[in-house]
Amino acid sequence: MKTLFERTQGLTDIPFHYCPGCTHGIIHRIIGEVLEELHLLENTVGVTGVGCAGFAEQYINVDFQGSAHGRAPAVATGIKRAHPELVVFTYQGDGDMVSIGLAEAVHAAARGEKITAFLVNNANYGMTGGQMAPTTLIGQKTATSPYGRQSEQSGFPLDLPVLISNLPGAAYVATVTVDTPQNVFKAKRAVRQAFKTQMDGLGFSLVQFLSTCPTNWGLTPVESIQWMQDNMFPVFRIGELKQPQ
Amino acid sequence: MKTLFERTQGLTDIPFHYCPGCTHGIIHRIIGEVLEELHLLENTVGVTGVGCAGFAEQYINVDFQGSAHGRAPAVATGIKRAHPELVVFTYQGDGDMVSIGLAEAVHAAARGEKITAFLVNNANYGMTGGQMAPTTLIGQKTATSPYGRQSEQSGFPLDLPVLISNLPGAAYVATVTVDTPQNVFKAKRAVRQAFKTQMDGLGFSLVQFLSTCPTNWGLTPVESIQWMQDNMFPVFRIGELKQPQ
Amino acid sequence: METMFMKGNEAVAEGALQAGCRLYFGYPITPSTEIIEYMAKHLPARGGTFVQSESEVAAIYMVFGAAGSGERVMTASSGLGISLMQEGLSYMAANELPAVLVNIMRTGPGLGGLGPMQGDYFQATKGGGHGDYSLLVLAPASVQEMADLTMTAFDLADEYRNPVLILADAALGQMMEPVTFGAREPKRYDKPWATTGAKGRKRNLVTSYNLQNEVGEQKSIYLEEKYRFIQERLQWAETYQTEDAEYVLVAYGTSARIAKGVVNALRENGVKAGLVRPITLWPFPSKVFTPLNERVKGYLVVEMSAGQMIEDVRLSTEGKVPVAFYRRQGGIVPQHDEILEEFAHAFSVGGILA
Amino acid sequence: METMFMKGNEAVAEGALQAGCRLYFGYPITPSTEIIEYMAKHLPARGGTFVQSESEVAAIYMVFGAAGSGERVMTASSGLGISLMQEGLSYMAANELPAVLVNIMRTGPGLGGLGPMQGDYFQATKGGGHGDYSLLVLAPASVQEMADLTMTAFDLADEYRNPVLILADAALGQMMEPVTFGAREPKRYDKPWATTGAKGRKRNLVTSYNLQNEVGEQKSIYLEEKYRFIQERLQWAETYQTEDAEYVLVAYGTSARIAKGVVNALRENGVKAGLVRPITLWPFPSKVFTPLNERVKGYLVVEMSAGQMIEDVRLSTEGKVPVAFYRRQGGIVPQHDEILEEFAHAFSVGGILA
Amino acid sequence: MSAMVEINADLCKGCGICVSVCPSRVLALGQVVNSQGYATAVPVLPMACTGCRYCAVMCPDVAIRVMLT
Amino acid sequence: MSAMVEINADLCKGCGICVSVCPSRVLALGQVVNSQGYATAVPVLPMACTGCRYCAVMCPDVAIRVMLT
Amino acid sequence: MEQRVIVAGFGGQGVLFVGQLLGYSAMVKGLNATWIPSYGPEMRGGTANCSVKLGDEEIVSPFITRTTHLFAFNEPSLLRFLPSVEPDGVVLVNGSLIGADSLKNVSSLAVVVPALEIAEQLGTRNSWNMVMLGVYLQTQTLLNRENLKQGMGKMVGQKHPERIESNLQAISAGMKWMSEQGGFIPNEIVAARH
Amino acid sequence: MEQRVIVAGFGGQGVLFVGQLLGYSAMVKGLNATWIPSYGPEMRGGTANCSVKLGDEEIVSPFITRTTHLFAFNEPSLLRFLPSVEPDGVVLVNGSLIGADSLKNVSSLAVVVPALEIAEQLGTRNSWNMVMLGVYLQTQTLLNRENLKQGMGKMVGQKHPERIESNLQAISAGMKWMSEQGGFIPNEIVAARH
Ligand SMILES: Cc1ncc(C[n+]2csc(CCOP(=O)(O)OP(=O)(O)O)c2C)c(N)n1
Ligand SMILES: Cc1ncc(C[n+]2csc(CCOP(=O)(O)OP(=O)(O)O)c2C)c(N)n1
Ligand code: SF4
Ligand code: SF4
Ligand code: SF4
Ligand code: SF4
Ligand code: SF4
Ligand code: SF4
Ligand SMILES: [Mg+2]
Ligand SMILES: [Mg+2]
Repeated sequence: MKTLFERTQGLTDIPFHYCPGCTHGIIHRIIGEVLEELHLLENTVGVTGVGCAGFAEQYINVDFQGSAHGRAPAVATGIKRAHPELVVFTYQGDGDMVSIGLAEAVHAAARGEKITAFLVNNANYGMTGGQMAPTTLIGQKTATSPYGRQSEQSGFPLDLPVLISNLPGAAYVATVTVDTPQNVFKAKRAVRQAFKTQMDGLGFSLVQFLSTCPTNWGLTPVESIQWMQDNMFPVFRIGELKQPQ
Repeated sequence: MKTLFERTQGLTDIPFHYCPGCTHGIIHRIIGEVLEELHLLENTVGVTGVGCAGFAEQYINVDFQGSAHGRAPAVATGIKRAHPELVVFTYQGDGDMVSIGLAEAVHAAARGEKITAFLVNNANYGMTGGQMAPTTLIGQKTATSPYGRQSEQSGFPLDLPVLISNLPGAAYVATVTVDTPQNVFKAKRAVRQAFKTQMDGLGFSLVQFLSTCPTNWGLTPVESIQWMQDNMFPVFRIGELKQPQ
Repeated sequence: METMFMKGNEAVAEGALQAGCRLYFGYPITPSTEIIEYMAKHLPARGGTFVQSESEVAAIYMVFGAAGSGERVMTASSGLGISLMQEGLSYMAANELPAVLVNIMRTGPGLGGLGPMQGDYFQATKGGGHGDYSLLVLAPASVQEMADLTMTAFDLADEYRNPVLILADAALGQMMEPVTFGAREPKRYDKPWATTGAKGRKRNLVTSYNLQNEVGEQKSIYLEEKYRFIQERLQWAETYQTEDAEYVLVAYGTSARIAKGVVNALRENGVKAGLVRPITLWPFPSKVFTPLNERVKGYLVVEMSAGQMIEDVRLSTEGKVPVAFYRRQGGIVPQHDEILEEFAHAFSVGGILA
Repeated sequence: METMFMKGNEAVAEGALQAGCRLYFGYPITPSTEIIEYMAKHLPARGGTFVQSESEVAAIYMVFGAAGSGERVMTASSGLGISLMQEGLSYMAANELPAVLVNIMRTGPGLGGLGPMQGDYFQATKGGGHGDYSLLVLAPASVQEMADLTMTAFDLADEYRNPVLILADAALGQMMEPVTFGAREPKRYDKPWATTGAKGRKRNLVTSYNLQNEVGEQKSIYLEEKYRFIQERLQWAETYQTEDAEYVLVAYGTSARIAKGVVNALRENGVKAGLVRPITLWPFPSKVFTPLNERVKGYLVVEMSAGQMIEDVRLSTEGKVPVAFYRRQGGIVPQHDEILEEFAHAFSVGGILA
Repeated sequence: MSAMVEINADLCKGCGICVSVCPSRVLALGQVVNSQGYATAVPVLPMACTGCRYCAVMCPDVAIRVMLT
Repeated sequence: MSAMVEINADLCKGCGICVSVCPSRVLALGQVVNSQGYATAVPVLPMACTGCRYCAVMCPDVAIRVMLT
Repeated sequence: MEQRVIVAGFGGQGVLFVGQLLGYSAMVKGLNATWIPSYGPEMRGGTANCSVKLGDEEIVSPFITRTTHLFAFNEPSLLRFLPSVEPDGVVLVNGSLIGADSLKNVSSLAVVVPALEIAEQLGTRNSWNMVMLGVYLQTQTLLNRENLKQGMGKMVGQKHPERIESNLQAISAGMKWMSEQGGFIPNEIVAARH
Repeated sequence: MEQRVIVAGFGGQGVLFVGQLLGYSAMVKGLNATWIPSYGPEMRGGTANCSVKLGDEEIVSPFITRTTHLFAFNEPSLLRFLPSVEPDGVVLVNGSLIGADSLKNVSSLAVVVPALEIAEQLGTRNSWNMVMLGVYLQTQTLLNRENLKQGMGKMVGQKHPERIESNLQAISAGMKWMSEQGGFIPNEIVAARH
């Protein structure tokens, strides 16, 4: 009997507490798998932001520090500068990284900090009950944009990878999706590339995942994937925006 | 007898306290002149950051609020949202706006906040005695980069206008210089354009000035202008990066 | 006059609207989120402006700007977010800017948990920011008071030109109770100092920088006197059965509600107990204690923290009366029976336990 | 052993280096700037890493990360910057992360001025962040102590797994004095909890989130007990001429230096005066007061603030002895003659004024 | 050799994503509710499984194992 | 008509920028020190002034007035 | 007299709604009432509960230590809150999700309601929680059907009159079912007791 | 014995350097010493000053209320600090920038030093502040030339021996000039007094 697919050592045994169908789980898994495949489980420190994503520390099977909301890139900087031999990554939501933590993220990129940042963009603040994020789409209704986000009041969705991809310190920048098995494989390749970029000492790496939040979108998990494809894909630039030369 | 040039009503009578030859003074003057020319002196609120620039409130002849270090765009947002009929601008140094205040600046741009931001980039923290700023050039010696800024440790100079110019909320973005009379005239046109952009309700406007800091550069005022031309001009993208369509 | 069944958080928001709050800037955080959501929904329709800021740091400076240009403005958060506002609050106090902020306290320190807690008392009352300044701090204990004290807060802010903080634990934010809104008209204050464009007047500066020490000292003394004046005038507390009390419980917010039940139970058992419930936490209502200190046999302070308000109680009792303490932490609310037990133990009063 | 003529700020930085500080993250601010500049210059050559952070918020979280992975690390700022760190400090205390921070106090509130002040005492000692926690707070009064207490701070931080704050006014940061560095070897502490990669051990988590209230309460009680343990053990103060003193001045930092001169002057005039100079501000050295309370006729607290430490002095004297107060603000240092005058006035002691 | 899919009913939250991505319609949401209250996915056409792993790759709760027997 | 440049010695800080930009070499830093301790700029060739205003436009302390008489 | 009601179950079962409705109904009747939910990310885990206090005296604490009425919509909730129920309290159990086994240790009055079945008969499967409310009405005297009707009106407004109507029908069905069990006799065993 | 010295002038006149040199010199002699500058953005305005205390006893405060020695390098500094000078204190004035007029109200000993001229004669125009230090040496007994020499060595290290040398020459010239004025007789008027 051969096993074609089983749970990676890169994840702990603790069941995810995420809502049914929340794609945070897929992203956790592929990060865990890549860490295992690159033999990094004993050599890595993860840093969580605050948000649903903040529980990653329970699930991904490496040393972890729980940062404050938005500050994971600074915490990761502290760890990496103290231990340049470690691989250090952050796992942050879009509210966490693009709203309150924007300065820390952009400055880490500008400094060319040799860390990897994973940004899970579900177009809202999941944890706190579905408020507007900087990534919320125009017209999207959330708990704090009850009439739909209006650019006149709240501006335009912010695509962080696009924003930072021209900074010389940013070595690898990609936006991936987890809507189909094929795209999950692509996403996993991006995760691997991001870690490799760090291991090669080339600078800052960022992978943005487009992800679902069925609970706060008020859709079923399967509908959510569809909604993401229909509404988020056109707004965020998908692909490898920057690769190390 | 005709007056070809005299002190604008847009400035108060208080003598500048800036160091001899510091080009903050030129920038103050052209802002004051444009405010006078556009009849905005009774209709404008300025917001200062903290830095040498923080004293602008003493000199530019309009209502002012003194913000905390880096937070002027947030303060300006508060004022503008309370009084959309006013013209609101910030006057900030490069440390103030590009380092500690990056998030507030980028988010104001992303929101398309109808304010005008003036960024005086002198490649260091003038007020506190010449420390490294995000705008400090590679190799430049400052009080906190005593061996010259090294990209390996401190990353690369950050050109804020370039960073934000693709954001849809940013309506007018320019970098100007005050090294020659001709360029001062150009700078003044950019100031006017920035205010007009705001008055037309088109979104966020940003003018970056390349400016000198003879005291902390350890050069005479005239040498400083030369140093700025030789060293800063190649690094920061000069010109109107974005104009309202 | 309408009575509604509302969450404390919603009552705060509705109270603000009825007090003429025109702008809200804030960032979501459990367990205060209903406030920002209520504002997002209702403020625009009622002629105001709602902006979700990118962070609490930005929120407090947006509040700064709006307050500085003379408008009624509010923000709300919970401990972590309030910590991020400390620089801004020091700035606002220094600039004498009126605004209302709300801390719906969850557990700390650090990320903590979401349960109700009273661990931000020191931060609120001693000044978590730098320098000598005070916020006015109001502590509601019911959903009705969440509404009423929010309205009052706007008036106090304008009256004294100072930020006012509503300090409530998460239980008060999350619970629903009937709440009645009267037809209270918001007071209007002239704000000649506000930056509204220097039309027909000298230009206004809202700044807190003092180049010269002498000027700085004058400013400090001015603020100190203002604060002393407020301390003289504004010491609010509810006293319950204290007229003849031999023992007095001291508590605020949700702790005070439970303590009131304990007082009732003690009275039923023949113990002359009473309750002091501070409503202003800054200024702390020390005056209320002065007459009590002369005849009370003991105070029992009940808090949802390791013991913070107890310092002010001790300062108010001047060592004249023993001060006992009961507390629960981590989001757990002190229980009626436990308080009774502690009371019995602290003051060796028997026969009161069921 | 070498004696140097150094600024207090430089002594702090050199002390940190000699204590084995391996990383410095910080943001410039007057009047602390010499610390960051010294570190930028000397840390790399001495095997460490210097990073200028984009802000004080980032600085404290970089410190958090480095401390969490087991290294000796420091940051320094002044009041405004420390205010921005309040969330981070609460997080660090909650996670029991050892690190040293330095507040070279300038005047506040708001932007304030650059002169020396002691207005951040409350922020430092009561916890300006959210939740129940304490920083250990050390108050040097000479350039020598700026160096020595910084070295001590690193040991205390590791010993008690808690951030330690050096609280000094700008005069101490800016003044030069001779300072001698001995051949003190930095102590080494095992940090099995640090996140250094889970090689050959279970993985380590540095987190402060409590999903369940019960767990949260356990954590709170654990922290409370740790703090009580520290309070028992760590109450440091210099006492000067207190053995037979009838009047005791209480002051720390620069105020204490001046107060010492006043004590000398009073003694010369036949008044039995003494000085208590708290060195640990948290824990406050209450025990030092216990014997004094029984025989002293009066305390005179001298501060460069509107009166903050005086609350702790009052709590320590339990109403037994009158407590008088003298202070200057806004960057102005209390003057010898003024203090004498206040002393004469407060305690009706004549014949001591020149 | 034939492929086999196994669903861990303790982990499954009945989100239905595996059902929607399985090219061979092997899976369906069942009627049985697990201890968390979720109606979990079950292989209703187990023999049709090709071992393509789509279901496992998309399962947010890593509740699926795929084997070759 | 001829142009005339006037330097406010109280405001001038002797930075020398006006001197460096004047195309007609009208200005020079003098020997006289003002109350702030600065050796201020003075028109040493006043008659050569063309009224081009370069000096005034570049003066950081707005110490210069240019007139046509 | 004070009622201390806990409503607990999975997210999506209308736990908070049922509790709030009790609060609204008490308020319109002029009683005091408090309602407080469990909140926060535990909800991600899929469970929810709220505490409601109703009565004619001042309600000091919104928290419940001794429960007079427990609505247990699923098994974990029953196990969690049962210890807090007073000896003469009432446990209202969703019989569609909770087996008889779980009730072995219940010493108070436990009413196992085939709520889903009753609701299905009405053709409104989702209104089973209203059926539970109907049963509850029969176990106490503070609130009656009219109070719930008015409370519902205040709560959801006049936007969905048809929903109010179908809810009231389900409440009636619950009341009817309970009275068929012999009605509620305090401190006695009713038919539904296990 | 305690000396309380204020050095004040324009930025760039070496105000802080002169003060620090006194501190270093006292330290190498085994005395106590404190030095504290005025700092911050006032410096942008172009003035600077520092306070130095030297003595064999513990120095309690680094701040000076009663000055024993004032180095006034420009007129505003003289006017600002003169009131603090003790009746038997010494005011050392940079004669090249401060006119006799300004000294009208000086009741202490004021020595007006033609420092620039003396330094120019040495060919080291910039060392005029060292000339002032030489004059100072003649007005007190705590420090001597050797102390300054050693202090300077400690302060600037061995990197610029030629600078130390030229500084010492200027100090000597100042000493010489002062002794030519009849030397320093405490509480008496010396030639240079206006
Ligand atoms: C300083 C601070 N502000 C606010 C919060 C409350 N908060 C927790 S998570 C969160 C947003 C999470 O959204 P996101 O980062 O997008 O993650 P998601 O839950 O969507 O995965 C907020 C605002 C906090 N914990 N700390
Ligand atoms: C929160 C905070 N951190 C630090 C400072 C100290 N500070 C004042 S100005 C300044 C830098 C100013 O540099 P820049 O913005 O470039 O202005 P410049 O003086 O160069 O014109 C700093 C770090 C402060 N005032 N507040
Ligand atoms: S709230 Fe949204 S992001 Fe959070 S676990 Fe649920 S579905 Fe996922
Ligand atoms: S320090 Fe630099 S920026 Fe500041 S006034 Fe002087 S020259 Fe200008
Ligand atoms: S492995 Fe492929 S065929 Fe088999 S159940 Fe999963 S998705 Fe269907
Ligand atoms: S994808 Fe996973 S969690 Fe979702 S139904 Fe299938 S097995 Fe269950
Ligand atoms: S106006 Fe032109 S010509 Fe005249 S002095 Fe100025 S720069 Fe020279
Ligand atoms: S440019 Fe202005 S300040 Fe500079 S020397 Fe000329 S007149 Fe004086
Ligand atoms: Mg999100
Ligand atoms: Mg600058």
